[in-house]
Amino acid sequence: MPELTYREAIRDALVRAMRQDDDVFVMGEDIAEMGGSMGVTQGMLAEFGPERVRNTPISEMALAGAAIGAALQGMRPVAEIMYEDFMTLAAEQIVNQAAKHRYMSGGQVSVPVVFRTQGGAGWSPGAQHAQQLEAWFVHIPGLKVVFASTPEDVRGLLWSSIYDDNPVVFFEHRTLYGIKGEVPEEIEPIPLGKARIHREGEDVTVIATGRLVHEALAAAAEAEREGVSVEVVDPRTLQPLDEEALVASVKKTNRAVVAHEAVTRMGFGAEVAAVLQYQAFDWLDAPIERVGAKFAPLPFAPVMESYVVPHAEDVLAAILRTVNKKV
Amino acid sequence: MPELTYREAIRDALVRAMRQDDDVFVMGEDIAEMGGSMGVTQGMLAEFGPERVRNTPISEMALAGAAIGAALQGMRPVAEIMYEDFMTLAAEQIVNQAAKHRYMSGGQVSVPVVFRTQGGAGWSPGAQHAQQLEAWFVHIPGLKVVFASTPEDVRGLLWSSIYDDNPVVFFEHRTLYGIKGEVPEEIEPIPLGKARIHREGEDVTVIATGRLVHEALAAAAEAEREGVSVEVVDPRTLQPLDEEALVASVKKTNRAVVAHEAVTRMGFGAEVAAVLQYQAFDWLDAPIERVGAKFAPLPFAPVMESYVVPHAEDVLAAILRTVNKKV
Amino acid sequence: MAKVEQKTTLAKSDLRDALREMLLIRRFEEKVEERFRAGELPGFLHVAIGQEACAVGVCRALEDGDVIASTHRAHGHALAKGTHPNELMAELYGKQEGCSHGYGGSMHLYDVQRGNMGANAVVGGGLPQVTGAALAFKMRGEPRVAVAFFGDGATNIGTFHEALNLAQLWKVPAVFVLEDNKWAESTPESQHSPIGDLSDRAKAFGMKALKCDGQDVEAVYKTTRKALEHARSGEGPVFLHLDTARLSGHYIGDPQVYRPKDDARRLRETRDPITLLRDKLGLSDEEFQELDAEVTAIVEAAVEFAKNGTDPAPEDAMRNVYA
Amino acid sequence: MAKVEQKTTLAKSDLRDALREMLLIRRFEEKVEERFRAGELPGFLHVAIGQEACAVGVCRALEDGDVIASTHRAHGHALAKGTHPNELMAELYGKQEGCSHGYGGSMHLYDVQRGNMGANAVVGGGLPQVTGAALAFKMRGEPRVAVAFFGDGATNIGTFHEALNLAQLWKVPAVFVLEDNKWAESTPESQHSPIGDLSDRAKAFGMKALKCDGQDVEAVYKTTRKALEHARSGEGPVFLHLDTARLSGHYIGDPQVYRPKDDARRLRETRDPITLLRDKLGLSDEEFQELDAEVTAIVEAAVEFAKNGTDPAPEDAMRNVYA
Ligand SMILES: Cc1ncc(C[n+]2csc(CCOP(=O)(O)OP(=O)(O)O)c2C)c(N)n1
Ligand SMILES: Cc1ncc(C[n+]2csc(CCOP(=O)(O)OP(=O)(O)O)c2C)c(N)n1
Ligand SMILES: [Mg+2]
Ligand SMILES: [Mg+2]
Repeated sequence: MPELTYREAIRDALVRAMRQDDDVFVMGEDIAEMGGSMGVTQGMLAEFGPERVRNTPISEMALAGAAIGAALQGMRPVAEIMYEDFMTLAAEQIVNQAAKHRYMSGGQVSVPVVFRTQGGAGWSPGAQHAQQLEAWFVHIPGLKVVFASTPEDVRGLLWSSIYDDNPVVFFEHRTLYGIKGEVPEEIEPIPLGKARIHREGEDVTVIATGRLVHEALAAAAEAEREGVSVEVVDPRTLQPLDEEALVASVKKTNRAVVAHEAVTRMGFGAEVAAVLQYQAFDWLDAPIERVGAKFAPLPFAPVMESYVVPHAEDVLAAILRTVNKKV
Repeated sequence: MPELTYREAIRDALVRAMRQDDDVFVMGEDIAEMGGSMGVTQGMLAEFGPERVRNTPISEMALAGAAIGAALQGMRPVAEIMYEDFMTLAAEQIVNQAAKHRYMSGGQVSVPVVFRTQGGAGWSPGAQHAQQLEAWFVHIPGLKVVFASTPEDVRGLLWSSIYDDNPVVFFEHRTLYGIKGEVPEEIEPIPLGKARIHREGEDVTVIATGRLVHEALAAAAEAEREGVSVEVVDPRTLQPLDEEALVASVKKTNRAVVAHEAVTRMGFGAEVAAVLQYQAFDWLDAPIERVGAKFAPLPFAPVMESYVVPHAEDVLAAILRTVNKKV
Repeated sequence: MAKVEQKTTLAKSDLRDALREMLLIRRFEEKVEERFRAGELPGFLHVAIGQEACAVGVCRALEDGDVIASTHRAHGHALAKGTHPNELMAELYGKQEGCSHGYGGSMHLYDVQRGNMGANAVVGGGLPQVTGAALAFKMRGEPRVAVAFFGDGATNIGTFHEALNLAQLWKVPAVFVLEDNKWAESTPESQHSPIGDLSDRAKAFGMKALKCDGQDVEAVYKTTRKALEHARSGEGPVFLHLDTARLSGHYIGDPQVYRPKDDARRLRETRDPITLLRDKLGLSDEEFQELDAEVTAIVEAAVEFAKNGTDPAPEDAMRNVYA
Repeated sequence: MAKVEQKTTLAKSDLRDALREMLLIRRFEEKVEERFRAGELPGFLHVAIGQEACAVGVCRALEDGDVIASTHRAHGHALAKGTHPNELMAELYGKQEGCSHGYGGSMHLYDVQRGNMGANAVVGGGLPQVTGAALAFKMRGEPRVAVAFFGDGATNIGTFHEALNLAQLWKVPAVFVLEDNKWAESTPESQHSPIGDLSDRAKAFGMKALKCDGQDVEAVYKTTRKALEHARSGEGPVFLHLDTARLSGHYIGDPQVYRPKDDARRLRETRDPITLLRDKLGLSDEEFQELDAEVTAIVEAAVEFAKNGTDPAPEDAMRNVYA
């Protein structure tokens, strides 16, 4: 099996879809000659030309809207919003337009568009370049929301997102672009709405997304040394959410930790906790722990930034709290 | 004690603040001659003139940003965003700018601005004129978030919001403008971050916001006839959240229902449920029930709209589920 | 494109058809006002009384395959683009037979089959989508044009600027139709735009701008033809500025306290596009009454149709959320 | 206002001061590049090499009480507005002594005492706030002006259009300074704006536009004085278009694969504002070296100061979230 980075895996999905299907094209700021601010679309201009690797001005709202308009006419655009923070600028089009056209038309139209975006701290870009806003979009009926954590997942999920007839908000994490992983020779689409069990365990379930999947796996390994067996589950799709898989895991382990990099308050973990306490009430032996960013904007100075966002040790501490262990 | 409508109570706070303080002014679309699309600012142009009752073009982003800029220079603007749906257009300024300036400057500046907005279904405006998006702003450190449900509260909370040195997102509900209530002769500021117990009870706590406070009170009255004693608590301020009051109530009743009009998934109730299950884990005798809008955009046809948003009967059903009663 | 060449003027019979269509819109809107006041119509409604020549002039100029995106003031556009009055009225009554099957309502009229991409309740919301639709046409080499309607108030929102900039940059076949009725809700143009002539907005993008009297359906038609030709031939989008008048309130029920008492009255006397066209055609009272009776019957039938329509089931609300 | 009248030209000594300041910015930025490459500086940095005359020319023209809002390319503006190089460098090192006390970083430089309302990492983000600051000045009758810096790429974002429209509509004392370096990251102007001259953007709002060579600090100064006078006298805002050049990559580390190899080289030879001013002043090599040594020492001292600064405690992250 070939090994790809997360970045290459995304590109692979884009390139293969564009090769097989004229309706697929990419657009965004600095995605052409420069290959995107994260280098995801590098080399694509040469293969597909400027019509299909479409550089846009700094116009998040209009580029999102143009993608929607093209999708309404049967194209399958993949629009890149350079940073999640700038999703605030495209929010009107994504939330009021893309999410609702099908519904408001009584089913006459569909909007097969993907909004790729990325964020994440750990490199001190400051408060306006690393927010994690996936929770916003989970709140909006009509959108699907994906957040992949591995090369294999990101490729298979992006593929499914491109060919889904609904608008998909597709989150990538800045610090994951370089990680490597094996992927199948041929693309295997991963259905939206299916969680992935990364590691089986008996004592605690950690439900993690994005970068925190890797932190959770590190924490799980450490916990094992403490004699605690941890199951790590990545929902991968935040909407539709694979409640069944999450609940099943927690019914097995009786303890849960939810972990993401976004701010804990009103973060995705709140929804997961609300679902779990409801559906697995009688199975829970401890309060559901939430691990996320502390309640502050992202500070610049690395010591402060690192303090605000969660790490493996925070996940570990939460795991141990649920089993009532002190280290 | 004088009786005011919710609408008049808002106006009263605005007018009194503007009389006592030149730095306070209001701005927004159609707020001058027309008195606002909900009539809140009616009559204010005549008293204060067009400089301080400042009509703006349809420019949500710039009007929010101009309010922030004026606040940075020591004014206390109250900006009206006509519908919550259009908060999506001002989101960049509110979320990346207003919420973060103080922090990013290391405490050099403050941003004493209020963003008043309103939404709410029940009158068939369709999918783009009635969304409830308060959860978005609860997720953003640096913002305070208020959602008042009575004339007395809305006046006292707006007053505190105007004089708070932080940006406050102030939610009003479209269907509450006409409700009447007694208010003190003089304005009594209500501190941000204090919940209000609307009704004491022993068996179940209903934590409700906005319109659902009234639905909850109706449901509580009905439940009482079924022999179930219900406590109804309105957090009023969603950020900072009066966790202490909510937890204390649930520790007393051992059962909780969270109710709002916003979509249940990833709604404010998720956060409340996550907090309660954590802090009152050993006290809870039943899963925390969430009552909110079903997972769909708001449809136009009244029968469908009414189906999507929650009513007293939905709150009642949730109450009865928590005590395991069938009706 | 031969068809295009032919249709640069309107024969007298065409003008009569246009009048009929405009009158249909007028009577439809009046009926909607009446039924709203009678408490029969839910929601939030804006009528296009006074702006009929814009909708009809533009839409008659379109070719099969061309698409429009409309605004909160959507009824006229929908009718002019071919949605049957029955389906439109049924939508306003929230019925399954409605053009959006009861999911949309007055501000969300769709009729994809007839080229209506959808009305939009967010000011400016449809404009970038028109840019995108036109981009799709261009990428696929289809000789189609996408047309956006919007008002003077919409020229203040960032969406407008971004959408037009993108359209011009990419030279997509789009026409941006400004229905300049001098009001944005209660806000007169002088309070929302610092320029005397909104055509100047196009200068920021170097976009070709055309302007005409929006109360003269023939002028609107001809100018639209020019705009479409330009757009269709690959020369890029056009900003089409129509000078029009809002003869009613902003929304149904608007007391218009903000508006000088005689403004609407004066406009009704001098700028009613229906009176203007009727006079131009030299229609006798009889001829006009005949036309009027004809369209009035259609509107009455639409109300009947709508009232007899099927209410959606409550649970239908959960359909169409996803494809 | 007497002071205003006096300062319409620059004496030779002023020009020498301007050169010193520009050179300070240049050496500061070069040092920042060096320290970043050495792995000492966290974050995401953009230097203003080539645009020094814009920052210095504009800021020298300001009066006490005037304020600026800056962009992601913020170091030059901060220095020109009076932030001490020590405080700026300390910020880039994430120290408490930094001008934002370590909370902001390169793209979030504040110095409220010296009239810097803050740099902004969101393109266009600061513009409406400048409109609002100017509004506050106007409402309070203060003779102050608010100045926004932004780049050519920023003229494509809706925020820009809304902010300028509002400013003109309300005739607030604001100056909008376009630093037109012909690039938005990797995107050349021809790929982001469909017009040849970005001054045309101002026409959409009927805003007074002034344009000058942004590499000629005297021209920038004089034109800014004109703009300020206009704004301060109540005649409304001004769009100030500075023709400038980006002599480095977009960000530090940018390989500039998208840029013709000789573009930056040619610009460095012909459009370096420091060379141009040095030649204009007829400075000998010795004189220049002296100046250079002086500012280089300041920059070195700033690095020392910054390195010896205090790291915030991790828990300090929880301060300043609320007032
Ligand atoms: C983004 C946004 N802001 C505000 C509104 C509320 N609103 C609806 S119509 C309208 C005025 C629109 O004026 P114009 O574009 O001139 O169209 P007209 O009503 O005159 O046809 C306003 C402010 C809205 N629908 N969308
Ligand atoms: C809203 C937004 N979109 C995209 C970016 C990413 N970005 C940062 S700088 C930049 C280019 C800005 O170009 P210009 O305004 O010309 O300023 P310059 O970099 O040339 O000084 C872009 C696209 C951003 N910071 N904000
Ligand atoms: Mg109008
Ligand atoms: Mg530039």
